[in-house]
Amino acid sequence: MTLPVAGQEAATPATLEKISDVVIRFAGDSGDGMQLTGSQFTNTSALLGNDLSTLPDFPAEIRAPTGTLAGVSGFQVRIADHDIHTPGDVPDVLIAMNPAALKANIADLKEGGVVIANTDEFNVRNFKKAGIETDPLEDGSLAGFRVYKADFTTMTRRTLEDTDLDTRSKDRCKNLFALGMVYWLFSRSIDTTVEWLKVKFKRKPEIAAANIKVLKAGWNFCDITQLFQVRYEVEKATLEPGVYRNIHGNSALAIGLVAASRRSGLPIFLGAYPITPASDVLHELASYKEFGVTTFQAEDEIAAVCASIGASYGGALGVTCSSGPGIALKAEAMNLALMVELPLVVCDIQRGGPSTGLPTKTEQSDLLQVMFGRNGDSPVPVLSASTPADCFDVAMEAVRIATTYMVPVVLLSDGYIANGSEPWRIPEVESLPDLRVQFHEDAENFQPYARNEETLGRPWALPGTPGLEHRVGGLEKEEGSGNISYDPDNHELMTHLRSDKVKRVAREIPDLEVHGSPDGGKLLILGWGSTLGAITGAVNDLREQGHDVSRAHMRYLNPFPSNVGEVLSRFETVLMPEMNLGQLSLLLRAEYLKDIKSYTKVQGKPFAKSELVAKALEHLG
Amino acid sequence: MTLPVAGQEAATPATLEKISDVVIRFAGDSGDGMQLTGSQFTNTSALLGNDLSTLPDFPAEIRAPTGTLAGVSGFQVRIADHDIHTPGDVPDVLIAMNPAALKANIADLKEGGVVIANTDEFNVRNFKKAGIETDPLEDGSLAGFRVYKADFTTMTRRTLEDTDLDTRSKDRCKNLFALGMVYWLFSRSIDTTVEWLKVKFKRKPEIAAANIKVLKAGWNFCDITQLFQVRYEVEKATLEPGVYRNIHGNSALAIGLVAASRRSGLPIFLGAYPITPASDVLHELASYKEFGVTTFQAEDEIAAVCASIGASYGGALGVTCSSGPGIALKAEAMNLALMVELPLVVCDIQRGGPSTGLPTKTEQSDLLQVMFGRNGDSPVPVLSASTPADCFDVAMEAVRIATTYMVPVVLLSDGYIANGSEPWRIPEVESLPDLRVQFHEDAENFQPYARNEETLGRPWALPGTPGLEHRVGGLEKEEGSGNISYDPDNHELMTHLRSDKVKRVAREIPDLEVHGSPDGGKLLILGWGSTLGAITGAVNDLREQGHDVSRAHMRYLNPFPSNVGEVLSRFETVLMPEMNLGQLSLLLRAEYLKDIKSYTKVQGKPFAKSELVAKALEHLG
Amino acid sequence: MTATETLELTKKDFQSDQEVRWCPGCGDYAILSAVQATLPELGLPKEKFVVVSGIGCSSRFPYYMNTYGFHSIHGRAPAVATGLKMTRPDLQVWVVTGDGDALSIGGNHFIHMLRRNVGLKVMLFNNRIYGLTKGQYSPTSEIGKRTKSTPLGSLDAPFNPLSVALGTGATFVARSVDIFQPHLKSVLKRAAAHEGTAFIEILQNCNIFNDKAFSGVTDKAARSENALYVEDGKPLIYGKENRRGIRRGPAGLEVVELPEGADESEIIVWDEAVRSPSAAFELAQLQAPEFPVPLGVLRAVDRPVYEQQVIGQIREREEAKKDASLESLLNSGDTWEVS
Amino acid sequence: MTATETLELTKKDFQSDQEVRWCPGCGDYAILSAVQATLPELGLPKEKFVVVSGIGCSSRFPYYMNTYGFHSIHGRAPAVATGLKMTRPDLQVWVVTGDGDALSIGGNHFIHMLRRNVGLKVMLFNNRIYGLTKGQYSPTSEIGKRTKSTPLGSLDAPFNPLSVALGTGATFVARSVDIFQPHLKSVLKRAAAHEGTAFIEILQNCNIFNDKAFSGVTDKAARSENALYVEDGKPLIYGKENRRGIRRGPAGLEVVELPEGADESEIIVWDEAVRSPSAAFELAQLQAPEFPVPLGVLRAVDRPVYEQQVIGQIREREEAKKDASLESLLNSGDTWEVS
Ligand SMILES: Cc1ncc(C[n+]2csc(CCOP(=O)(O)OP(=O)(O)O)c2C)c(N)n1
Ligand SMILES: Cc1ncc(C[n+]2csc(CCOP(=O)(O)OP(=O)(O)O)c2C)c(N)n1
Ligand code: SF4
Ligand code: SF4
Ligand SMILES: [Mg+2]
Ligand SMILES: [Mg+2]
Repeated sequence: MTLPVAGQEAATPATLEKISDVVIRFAGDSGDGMQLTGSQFTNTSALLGNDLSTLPDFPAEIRAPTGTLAGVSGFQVRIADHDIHTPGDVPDVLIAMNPAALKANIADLKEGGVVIANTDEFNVRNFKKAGIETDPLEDGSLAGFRVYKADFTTMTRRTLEDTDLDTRSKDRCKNLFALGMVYWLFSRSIDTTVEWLKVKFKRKPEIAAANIKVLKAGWNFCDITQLFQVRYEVEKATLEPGVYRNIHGNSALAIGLVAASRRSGLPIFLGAYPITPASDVLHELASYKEFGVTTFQAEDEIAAVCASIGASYGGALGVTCSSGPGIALKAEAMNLALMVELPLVVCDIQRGGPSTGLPTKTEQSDLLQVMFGRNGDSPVPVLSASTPADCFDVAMEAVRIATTYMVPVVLLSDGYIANGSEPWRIPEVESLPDLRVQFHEDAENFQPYARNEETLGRPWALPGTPGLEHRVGGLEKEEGSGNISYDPDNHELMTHLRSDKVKRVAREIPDLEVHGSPDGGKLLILGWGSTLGAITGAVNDLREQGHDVSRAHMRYLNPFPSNVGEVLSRFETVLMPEMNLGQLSLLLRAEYLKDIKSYTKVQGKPFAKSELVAKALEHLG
Repeated sequence: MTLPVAGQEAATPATLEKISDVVIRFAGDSGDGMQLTGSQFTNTSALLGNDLSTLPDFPAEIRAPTGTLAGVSGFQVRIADHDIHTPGDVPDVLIAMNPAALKANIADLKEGGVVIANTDEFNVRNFKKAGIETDPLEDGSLAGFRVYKADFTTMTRRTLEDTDLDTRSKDRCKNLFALGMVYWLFSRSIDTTVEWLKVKFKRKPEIAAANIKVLKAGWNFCDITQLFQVRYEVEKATLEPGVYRNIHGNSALAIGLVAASRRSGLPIFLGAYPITPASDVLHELASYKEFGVTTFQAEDEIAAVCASIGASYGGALGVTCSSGPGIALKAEAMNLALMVELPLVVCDIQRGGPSTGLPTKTEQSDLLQVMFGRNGDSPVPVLSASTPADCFDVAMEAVRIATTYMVPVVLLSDGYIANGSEPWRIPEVESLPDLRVQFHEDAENFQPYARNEETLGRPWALPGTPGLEHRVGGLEKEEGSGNISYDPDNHELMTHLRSDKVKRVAREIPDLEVHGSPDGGKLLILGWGSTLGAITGAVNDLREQGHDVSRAHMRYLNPFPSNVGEVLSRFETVLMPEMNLGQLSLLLRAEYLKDIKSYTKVQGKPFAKSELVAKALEHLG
Repeated sequence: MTATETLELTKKDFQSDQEVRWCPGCGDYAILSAVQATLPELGLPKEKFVVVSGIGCSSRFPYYMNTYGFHSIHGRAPAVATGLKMTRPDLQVWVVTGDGDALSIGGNHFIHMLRRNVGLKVMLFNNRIYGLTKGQYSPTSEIGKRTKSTPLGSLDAPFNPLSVALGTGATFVARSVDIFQPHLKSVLKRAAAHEGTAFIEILQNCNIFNDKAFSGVTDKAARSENALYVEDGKPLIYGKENRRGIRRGPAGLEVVELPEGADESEIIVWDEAVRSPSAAFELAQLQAPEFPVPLGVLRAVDRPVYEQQVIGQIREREEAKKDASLESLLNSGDTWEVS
Repeated sequence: MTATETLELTKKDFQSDQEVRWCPGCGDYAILSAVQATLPELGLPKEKFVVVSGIGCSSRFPYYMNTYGFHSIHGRAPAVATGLKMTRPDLQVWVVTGDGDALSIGGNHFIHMLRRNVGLKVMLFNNRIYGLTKGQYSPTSEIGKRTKSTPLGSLDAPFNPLSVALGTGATFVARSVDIFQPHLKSVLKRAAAHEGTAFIEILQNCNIFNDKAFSGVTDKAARSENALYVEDGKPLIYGKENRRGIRRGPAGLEVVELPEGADESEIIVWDEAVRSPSAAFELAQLQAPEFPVPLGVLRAVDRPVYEQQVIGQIREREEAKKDASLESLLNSGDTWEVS
């Protein structure tokens, strides 16, 4: 969007202007409720039918000292009347609840963009905390932007003058004042948020009432003062018909697992140990007990995955979920699952590494870890989700592969996908894949390591079944009988079988699809995971400008779809942007001996569309 | 060697024949003392000045039921009057202490080879245990071999008739009878073993005396009965001048670490948890306390590596040692060492995987694990030893890199190297590299993450130093100050610095050397680790036959020496034999986009020279 | 299954076709035999038994049992078994572990299993040594032990497995000896009947690397002198001709001599079911030679069983939300329609 | 260092330049303050202190101390600190950990550190919750706790950290409270003076995710009612106007009312140094509301200190083999010469 320049002084009634796309960033102290504010704006917009994409960004500390840069929490949302793929490179509008929030975010703001600042917080004490010398609202440093000021705090207190709340509680409502203003500016109704507040504070009606009052006050403030000369409207997007909801990546993942459970008939067992940004999968699944879900908060990640393996052994759908450091701890046990050939789904919600790294930031740097981070030759299928809603489908697919091939499967997501959200067209239950499994029950000639000819999977024979008593374990097994075997040829055979089993998955997964020039051309931007949005945006822009650029996105990272080599050969140059030092690029180079150009960004944050456009242009010469 | 065919009956005095090379395999029950017997023969031969190479092979069970195939323990030794590189593809002589030992090993024996069997054990009971129907010594199944029989047990008992030992203790001496026979056959003196027995059983002189008596009896038995018509002699090898000893891989590793400690002035701290085949490094270092070595048998592998990191933090040389499953558990902590940038040496004595796998068998399948088995982008230098004696040099080199670059370094060995032995020319102490390190002590402008311009290493500043108080940890650090930093650009900078630091190692390591046709040619056999011997042997043979084959062996697996790409480009075909599914091949392909031909063997045992020759010939067309 | 069927099970039914591969003379044989003799008497069909183990000589156990078996990885058997039992409460799950497996690498899972009170039967084969890796000292080895990794003697004070278990809040804590077959069997039966985690330390001789580690209680003479058979409701009396007893003195437990006709009223009468673990803890401290070695069930109390509670929550919730459907889940939260 | 120099150290010297980033109101501030006030009084120069932590809110501690500090990984601080102390006995090493860090993921290292008796000072900040990951239940959370991961209430019985520690054979076991500053400081000083592992459970309020978890002993009223200050050589008397005491009854410890002038002879006089851990274990079982909450040093006994023993073995050996040289090592075993 480009907001028309408008003087702040004029008080003529605001004109309504239609725009197709806007990026708004709410920024304030961790205690200011920015995540909530952003989510409410998102939900309201979603219900209005906009397409949207969100990007929350919060500090690693629970609550860093108020007013400091370290304590700034942000929430970016982009809404549009058309299909969009990212939360936007640069915000058009910045809501700054205090000087630190302004300082931390102003560099990102679009030239000529709008700043809405809570002047109450712009005082010397806070300047000091934020490490600012002079008042940025006054010293001319915001010259290139359009700055709107309001005393959120004062207004909020004034609005709540006649309530019994103490000042602290009153002040906690000030984000609603800001939200009210933004609703007004973008011509949205406050109703959804009002309803939500009523439910959320059901047991504290006075808090609900206060919040609603302040929300309205914010809205009215704009309406009366005509602070803004123009109001904007972003119309519904023309999405595919259907019922939609806004969904976060971790929610979609959790729901996808429940769906897989229902479609397979297997109860879910999630063994997990809390870790950012994966904990919400545990939290969410813990609330789905009515679907027969068992969640087990284990003593550590090792116990978590081991318990899941135990559950799979007993006939449940064993799942474990963590982030990088926790996945490292699971390596030995993942190998056990691989050796006993039981289904297991291991979700890795990647974050900034190595070591403790940047726990609240995003990265794609666990790919090689999940591919290779186990002793011996130990291949496992690896899938990756590329958007929040995509987590649903990928979760079901991971379960399908795990149970079909009797193998642990890794599902990669990342912090950006996990905490981001987008509208999701809710599928019809009947349209979901049928994942029913057959346990082995026939005692005649039972061989625990006999194999399905197609999948090379072994039979899933549950304890409790008469006549199938058998032993499994981590020592090398004799093909067929499953007895311990030290035979050299058997070890070679089994090593190849474990590898071939994973390769077999390629037989039935879809080909890699090329968008743009499917028959090949100058440049292919190849991606995986959460870079999808930025790549799609960049390629669309470049093609509109007439460039010969295509894109393809990989969901299956092991094995690769059968046509990948062929696709790569069709393009002069293949550019691969990754939020790591070039991990998938390494695997593709090794496999296809194609000189993939790796484009890396390791900053704990996603690629901007503009960065990709610029890099692509370099390669287009 | 080819032993001349000779009838067993004739009793003419034996003739002495010089041979240049022989492979002998001792095989018996786990309780039969085959490892000891083989080691004694090895030592005696070493002291005689033969070149030699050994390959022990024992079951995973402590003591499987006697007489069974599972309980067979073997020890192969090759002695030669010239430079050799492997323990030999096929034995010339097999000593079989019982039917199971015969059955388990006969398939390997060279056509026309010699079998020396303990007839006492060839009875129906033992045939049953070994799963044999008829007496192989009688049923003609050994037709292609020359079989010599003796009643070891009876002879041993008879020899010890007038001692006070109980029958069980007497029977325990029967391996010495066999050893005596073999000494006779190969014209070796029993003296070294006699001395050794006296020392070993210092506190039990009656046992020493009994063993010596039986040893002599075995020797005399041959001398008197003229069981063998020919005696053989293998002369001294012409080795480089110097003082030699026979050394096992794990010993060389332990001694190399002590040498590094002495040359660096840093006390060693080894944190370890027992695991086959790495435990001996712990055992050996535990016996070197006089060198200021601290060994810590931790509660698990995680504690082991963490304690080593703590020791490095305090200024010791932190080392940890394990095998595949244990290394998997150390991943998270290795990443911590990487992030706090402290020296650490992680030794991985590889075994058959995945999971518990084949604990007593060898494999090279942990390469990708140690390269990538950690969350985030987390490069570490990786070195590999290629022979038992080489472990000494590689250990010193690992310490040098770790302390120079302030980085965890992985040293790869494997079960074959660890338990195998070869003559080692003992270096002069003064010729060993100078590894002295400088701790940082200057408090002025101290920055814990300031960097050495050459190595990019940070200062090693020890607790206890006044004025250098600082904090380290696993969260991302600000370059210079080392304070926690969530800054995106800093994270990118540090990620690249950690990677560049490892790349810098390439600046000062030797180029990859090509043996054969350094200027390039038809076929290069490229190897790493314990395949060295087999490759060297194969290439020597092939070149003698006039083939254009060269070889090169990689000690540095990360980073690669600077000239590797160039070397690869000089050869039409590069063949890479690995005891895994092609792990280094994958890395080289990705880096150099060269179509390396991977030749894999995953049988828990080394390549035979003949296998390599055959495969090379395929490629030579 | 019918009662008749199960009655027909014999020891043989629990012997697998795999060759037993422990060293001749190893105490593990006796334990295997006791377990194989006990399981047929429990009234459960064979397929309902699962044996889960870690890594170690002892952990080879499942291969020799003709039941379901899972030879997992070092130290993790309690975790694997917990996941299994939580989802399959119908199975009777036995955990086999060693002193290294349970108390060294697996210490954390061991203590958490006990505090949770998962319905598992746990046999810790304590031979005070690492057997499988050929003889390093273990967390139960006595101080000063010379092994391959401690040529000058070990320095770490050992754990008392019973104390550790009691410190975590374990609900069933017992001790027996490999070769005390009738005693071992009776303790196994008690464990089988216990609903929460039933923990048994079994003193086991490793004749190869730590022979006679428990001769202080297993030798013929020592046995009658030093074995204190703890039984619920019975006084703590032991020794030749029951001539000694344990009473509480001012400074803790004391041994008293009990000549014929002596007054036994001071002797502690054992109560395995007291709520506080303190008495059992105190008794567990007793060690030879000063004191006898307590054997038998030291503690057996009822506490909610983990998997029952977990499943209870799920069932309750399923009941309360009977109409929960996948469809309703997919459509939960705010939705909108595009047409 | 000279005594004069150290005498000049003040609390300020121990404050680093890093902004303290706990939530306003968090109990961690009080503990930080107590530690910063205590260390200057120990007579050691600043550079001799090292603070090693794991991961958690509490584990941010080292950043705020102007000493050497190591913020390691989750649960592993005891192991890192063990390696450090074994090689650098000259340093005073403090370990900071949380209830999740020490007792969940780090449980194994925690118990092994205690049994070995490594010379570390260990502060476990027990807030009965996972703070840093935003509020899941921890191994010390009470049953039924509703958290993000247990929306229907937790089911796992909690550990009693003191019991766990005593079960492992710990030599110094104490408890204090974040905001009981003088008490906390005195316990810290005792810990500093202890030679083996000094373990202190510090009850710590997490006002964001588990506010008032310890109000049963920290609230003004509760404090005088329920805090039992255990002191060596003093009777176990507590409550308003010291009107209550603890004595041993037939079924274990009992509370007795002590009206003015009552006979106090039955009241247990605490002895922190008895060899058996049983008495301390029994006392550690006491819980509010039925019983008071024991605070202070429950157990302090001398046992050989791990790193001293380890170093002793090395020094002895160095002494015995004075002529050990690298050359002799390289040339050990059978050698031969080729010329
Ligand atoms: C991760 C890992 N670390 C180490 C080992 C090696 N290991 C196997 S068993 C064992 C200890 C066995 O001791 P214990 O548990 O007492 O059993 P025992 O053999 O004495 O019955 C060790 C260290 C392993 N298999 N896996
Ligand atoms: C290997 C690993 N697993 C999980 C985490 C996530 N994590 C960080 S702190 C923590 C628990 C913190 O609880 P506690 O130890 O009680 O400390 P508190 O924050 O309450 O002080 C967890 C689960 C992690 N950092 N590393
Ligand atoms: S090593 Fe010891 S414990 Fe293992 S099988 Fe042999 S005797 Fe038994
Ligand atoms: S979350 Fe709790 S423990 Fe963590 S800093 Fe905040 S108040 Fe303290
Ligand atoms: Mg053991
Ligand atoms: Mg906590």
